[in-house]
Amino acid sequence: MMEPPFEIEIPRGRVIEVQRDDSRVRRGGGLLRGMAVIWKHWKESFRLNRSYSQIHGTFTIQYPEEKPRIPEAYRNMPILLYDDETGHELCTSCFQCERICPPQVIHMTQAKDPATGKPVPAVAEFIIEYDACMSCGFCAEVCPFDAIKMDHEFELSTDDHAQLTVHKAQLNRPISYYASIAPTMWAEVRESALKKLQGNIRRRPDVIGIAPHLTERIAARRAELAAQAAAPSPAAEPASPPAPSAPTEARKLTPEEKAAKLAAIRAAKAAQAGDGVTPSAEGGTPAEAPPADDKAARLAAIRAANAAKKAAATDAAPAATGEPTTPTPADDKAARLAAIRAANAAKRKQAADSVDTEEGS
Amino acid sequence: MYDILQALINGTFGWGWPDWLIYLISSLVVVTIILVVAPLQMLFFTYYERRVIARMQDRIGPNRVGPEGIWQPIADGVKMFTKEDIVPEAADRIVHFLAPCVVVAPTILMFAVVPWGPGMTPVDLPTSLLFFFAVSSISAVGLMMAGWASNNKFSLLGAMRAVAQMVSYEIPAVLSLIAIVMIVGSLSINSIIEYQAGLLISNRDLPGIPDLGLGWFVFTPVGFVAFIAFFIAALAEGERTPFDIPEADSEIVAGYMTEYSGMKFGLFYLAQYVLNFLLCAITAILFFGGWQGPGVNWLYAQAITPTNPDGNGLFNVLAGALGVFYFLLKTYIFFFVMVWLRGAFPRLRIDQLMDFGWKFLIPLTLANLFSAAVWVAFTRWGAAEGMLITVGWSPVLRWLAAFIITLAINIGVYLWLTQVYAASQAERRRVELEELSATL
Amino acid sequence: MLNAVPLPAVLTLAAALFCIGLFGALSRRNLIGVLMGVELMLNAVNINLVAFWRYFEARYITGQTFAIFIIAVAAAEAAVGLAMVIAVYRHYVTVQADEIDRLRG
Amino acid sequence: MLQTQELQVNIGPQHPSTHGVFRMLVTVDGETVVDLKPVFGYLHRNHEQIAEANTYLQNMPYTDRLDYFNSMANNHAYAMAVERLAGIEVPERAEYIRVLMVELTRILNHASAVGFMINDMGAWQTPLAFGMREREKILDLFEMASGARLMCNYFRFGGVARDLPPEFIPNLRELLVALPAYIDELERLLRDNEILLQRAVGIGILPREVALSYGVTGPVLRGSGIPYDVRKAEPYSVYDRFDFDIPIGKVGDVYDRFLVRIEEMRQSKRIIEQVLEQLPDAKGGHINPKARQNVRPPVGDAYARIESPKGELGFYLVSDGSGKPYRYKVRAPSFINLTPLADMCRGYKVADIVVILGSIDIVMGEVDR
Amino acid sequence: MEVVVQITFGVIAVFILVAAAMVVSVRNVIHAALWLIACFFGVGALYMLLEAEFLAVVQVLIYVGAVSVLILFAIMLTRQITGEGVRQLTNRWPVVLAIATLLFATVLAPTLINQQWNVPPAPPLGTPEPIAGPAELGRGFVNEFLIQFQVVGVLLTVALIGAIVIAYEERARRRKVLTLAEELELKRLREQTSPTVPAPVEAEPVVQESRSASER
Repeated sequence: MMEPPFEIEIPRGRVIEVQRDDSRVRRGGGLLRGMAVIWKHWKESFRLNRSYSQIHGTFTIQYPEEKPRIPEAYRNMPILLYDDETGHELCTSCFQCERICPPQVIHMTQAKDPATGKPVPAVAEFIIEYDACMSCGFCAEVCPFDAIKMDHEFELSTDDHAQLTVHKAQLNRPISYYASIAPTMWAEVRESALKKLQGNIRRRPDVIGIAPHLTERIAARRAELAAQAAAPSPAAEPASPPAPSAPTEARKLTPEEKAAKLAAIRAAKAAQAGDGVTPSAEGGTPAEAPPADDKAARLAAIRAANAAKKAAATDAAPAATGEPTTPTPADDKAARLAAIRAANAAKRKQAADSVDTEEGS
Repeated sequence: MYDILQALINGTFGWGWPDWLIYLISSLVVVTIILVVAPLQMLFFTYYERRVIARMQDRIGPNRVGPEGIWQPIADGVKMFTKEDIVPEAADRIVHFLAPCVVVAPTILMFAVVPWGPGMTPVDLPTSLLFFFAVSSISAVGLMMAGWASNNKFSLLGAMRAVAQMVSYEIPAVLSLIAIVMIVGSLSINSIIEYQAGLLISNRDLPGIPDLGLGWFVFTPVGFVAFIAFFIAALAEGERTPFDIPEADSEIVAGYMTEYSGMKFGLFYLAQYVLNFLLCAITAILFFGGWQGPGVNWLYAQAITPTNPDGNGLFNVLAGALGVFYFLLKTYIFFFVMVWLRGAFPRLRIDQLMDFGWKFLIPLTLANLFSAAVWVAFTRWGAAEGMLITVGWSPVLRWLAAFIITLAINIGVYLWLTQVYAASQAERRRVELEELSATL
Repeated sequence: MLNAVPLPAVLTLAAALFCIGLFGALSRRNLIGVLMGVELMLNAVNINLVAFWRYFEARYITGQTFAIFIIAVAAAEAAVGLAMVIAVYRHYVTVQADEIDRLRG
Repeated sequence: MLQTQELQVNIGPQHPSTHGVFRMLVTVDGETVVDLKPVFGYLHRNHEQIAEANTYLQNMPYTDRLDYFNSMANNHAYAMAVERLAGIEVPERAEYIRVLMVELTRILNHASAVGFMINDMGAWQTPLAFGMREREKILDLFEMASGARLMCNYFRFGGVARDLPPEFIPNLRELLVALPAYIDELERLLRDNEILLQRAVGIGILPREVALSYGVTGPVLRGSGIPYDVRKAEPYSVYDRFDFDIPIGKVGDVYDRFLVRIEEMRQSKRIIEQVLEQLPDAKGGHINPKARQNVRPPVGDAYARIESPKGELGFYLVSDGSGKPYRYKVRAPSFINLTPLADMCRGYKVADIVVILGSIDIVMGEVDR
Repeated sequence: MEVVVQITFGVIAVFILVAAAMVVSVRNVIHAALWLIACFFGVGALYMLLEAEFLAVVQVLIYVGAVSVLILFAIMLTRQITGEGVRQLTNRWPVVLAIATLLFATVLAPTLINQQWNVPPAPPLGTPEPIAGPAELGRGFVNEFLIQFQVVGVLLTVALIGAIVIAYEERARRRKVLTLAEELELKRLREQTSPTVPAPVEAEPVVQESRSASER
């Protein structure tokens, strides 16, 4: 059997016959050599090794304490992105992902303008069945608005099957989160994504298209402001509870909103600086009361009035519930002042362009 | 134990208790110790094996329960206890229940003759070695019962394989022991251990060798071959890789344990690991001096013993502790080797296993028996026994002659046997082919 | 032992065992059952031998030697007997003694 | 043993060594196998029918699930089939990346296949653990490139989904240092191991003519001594630019298949080194920018085959001009390599069945589809 | 102390007899074999009580470890495992029972009990009685009982060989399942029609062919 190894030449290579060498009398040397290999592994295993170029040492990652190194491109489950600054979701419900999804686990409904009933480039509800999702990443690849991305979170185990049908509220992640897990991949698309977002925000009325957990807060705040605006007539009723938690929560609003609210508060404060009746809930604002800033206050008032108007006109539900019950945190004078200013501003601005564009720019 | 208690109670305290009471107390203490130690060894071994083999595979092994996972076996035990005990519908219930007991009982019984340290033999039988192997053969019956009572083809097949393997490999195991027994001239495990005092050379073979407790049999050609043969046979008896055919999960699921669950399964596991411990222990005792080691004999000479009742009890403790340390160290090293083999090798097929046992190991041990006879003749016999050649030789020369001759015999036999074994397999293939062509 | 249990007691035990074995060997249909009866009888004989050895001449080995020879013979008998049982089974596909009634192969 | 009656034993479908839900109805005479009926279909998931209801692109992740060890190879075959159907050009860099990925797949497949085979022989996981260690490193690389370890879904029509990340090549170079060490060590551990020789030499012989008549491919065919490799026989992609050898066996037994796999790992490593030398450094060259992913190929059919680690993997597609394949057929190597199992096992012992099955290296996902 | 011994003896005796009775009376052959093992154990214990340690150990080693396993093996190989529904006793078992009982009741027991045994008096308590141990036995085997010892050895060897010969199934009668390679080999040999020249190694032709195939 011990022939010279057989081989012939073929284009760019050879056909080689494996060397069997199985007819030799064996005396246990192969066993000892195998044991030596194992011994070396045992000896070296007390050293931790993470290098790709070595074959000895322990490679174990002690999982819960130590997380595995996850590359940027890693894809597990899809998530939806929203803009940190405005709270607007990037998704426009173009249905591309729903169409491409091989296991058909993405479901969405497009938002409609309640006033006109026309579709708005935003998504009303977005459901992904995580349990059937195969993590192929086509949805993220195909999305023209970079609204759907693949998450790195993999600890999704649960004992509740229903939890794996994930709705929009749980799918939403801020852009900053995605930028932190996949910096270069986000950097590649950032420009175009944000540009497209701006275009879409313009076509979204009211809170449509804002991440739901923000929407509620925004709506609450707007209702509150609207109540403030509507306060002049029933101003006599004093508010029994001074201020609900809504304004504090609203502190987590996007900077824009925050600025507006801050301005309103400051305006109110400035209007009745001497009274010293500062609503306790607004203690979160910087302690030093800034000088009355007319412009800011006006801006706030404009926004409030705008919101109030819109709320009264179109979005009846939150307004209706919000208006009568929402207590006015400021006192009479401030409310009146704000209302008057709001009314003025509203009158003035109504002729001009849309308020949103001015505010946005 | 009896001596110490006797010295302590009647000597130190002077209470004058009757003999039988002391005897009873010492027996109870010993039994308790054994019944506690045996399962503890098993628990430790499962942990030890998993950790070591994990390291061999570049893993870490169980390290979650307790520091470095040391309570893992306890957790496993709790799991075993709380599992449902399932008995198959078609099983023979009584036999199915009895089988694990019959398997466990002998392994515990075998502890009775294992010396842990100087003067620390639970029962010092004059036939203890024979007892050890006699009792170990009982568990084959238990396996048979388990395999048959489960009423499952895989179980029965596994049990038959296990029993066939145990019975066949008992022969080379005992044959390799007989070589040692011939040299020592006693079946008592204690005298075998005592024989291994010395330094590389037993001071019974060559008087005048300083006693460091290192005159192990493994340093002689006879002992070395016996050790290799015995260890291989022990692997087969303990159903360890590469002879773990009875529970070859890639072939017959879990062998005779297939239909067992819960604590009964745990008992099989217990029996297996305790048996492994005992086999490692007996290997250490027979070929590596058991508790022999530097210092033990010196300490023990000053302790309370039947021959030296005025000794100091402290030295009993010291010698015992040192002896137990040496003994367990050796045992654990052998278990490490078992795990090492498990990490390195695949398993043999049942017919190859039988071939190896009958056609290789048994001839090898038989030849080794001859070597042992030569050894005894050269080192001990004189003119009276008919060994006229060695008359007038100095002990060193006799020892050297014995060493060289046995070494030559054993190496020659080994080389010849490997040749013959390989040739026999090729021959069988050839014969089959010839028959094939004859059927034309 | 010597003082506590009289020799006839041990011998009677052996005799009883022998008779039971005899019954088994003669009445069992199964060949293996017959062999088991024979094993019982051999054990009974062994008990006798050991008892005599112990009670009469414990310092000599004759009794034990006999017993050991008998054990060896019994082992040989078992091996050959069971091999025959298997050969018979292979041929007749039964191990019931009274069903094996063909002389032709 | 002494038994002479035949006995029917069911190995599987739930059995530790059937590599999935696979059942073998074995008739044994004592310990000798008289007959064996492979029963499969327990993992049937209607793959081809589903594929005909999906668009071409949607099928790409489904091909991952065929042979879940070699998703990259499956992707390659499928992508090639669609590209042929729709006439899509593939840029050079993309071809090189594809070859790189498929050869890495081959290494990881063979590493685990050898490990599993030795496991079936009764080794307590050690060769498998070593193989898995190397496999993990390769999977890390896959994860870097494609985002997933197993179900890579990396190939697109006209290229690959995204370019190699910058950390990919350095890591791969490190891995190439480890691979020869690993393969040498595996050989040292097993090649001369007497026990392995006993279990593998002369076991499960598949003679040359029988192998041909069954149409087996891959290492099983080469183990039987037939130097057939699609990479050489019909060089696709850029395989005609690499030097590599085709190892073949002598006898066609388990040992030959084992040795062929080990040698193929070496050759794959050679190819990868050549890929790294020749890889064109064109940014954005990973995909043909003109290639549309939602292809609507013209009416016609196409067949593309590659040398997957398990054998010749082919995809046959018929287009009716719509966005979905009219007919979609997979020529799965595992399935075809499994068909001679009964003949290979006959006459051997029961314990050899699992070893022979392990040496064929099947994946039930591909067998049952 | 004597009471303890008597109780022990009684327990062992009852155990042996019950086990033996079960051996001959239970239907299930496996159960009978297991009872037989129990009986062997009882006998071993009796040897221990009779201070024949070596014999007790040998009893366990050979009877329990070897003979009973052999019996169990034989039962399992003959495949009539349980024997449920099969008559286990012959038709004439009452006769046999009567004979056995009569033998015991009228011949053996009365003789044994009434016989005056000249048992040498036991030595006074405390003086150790010399009892032959394994060393003496060994010496006996190579001195006085050498011939017998060797005869037993020959007997065992003969029995071993005999058992193998009896139970051995001739290869010609054994069903040989050809492997694929062997089948092809056979075909090839048939075609060659020169059966005098056996192929040297089973795999050789394959190698040859593969070579020619690849050279093509």
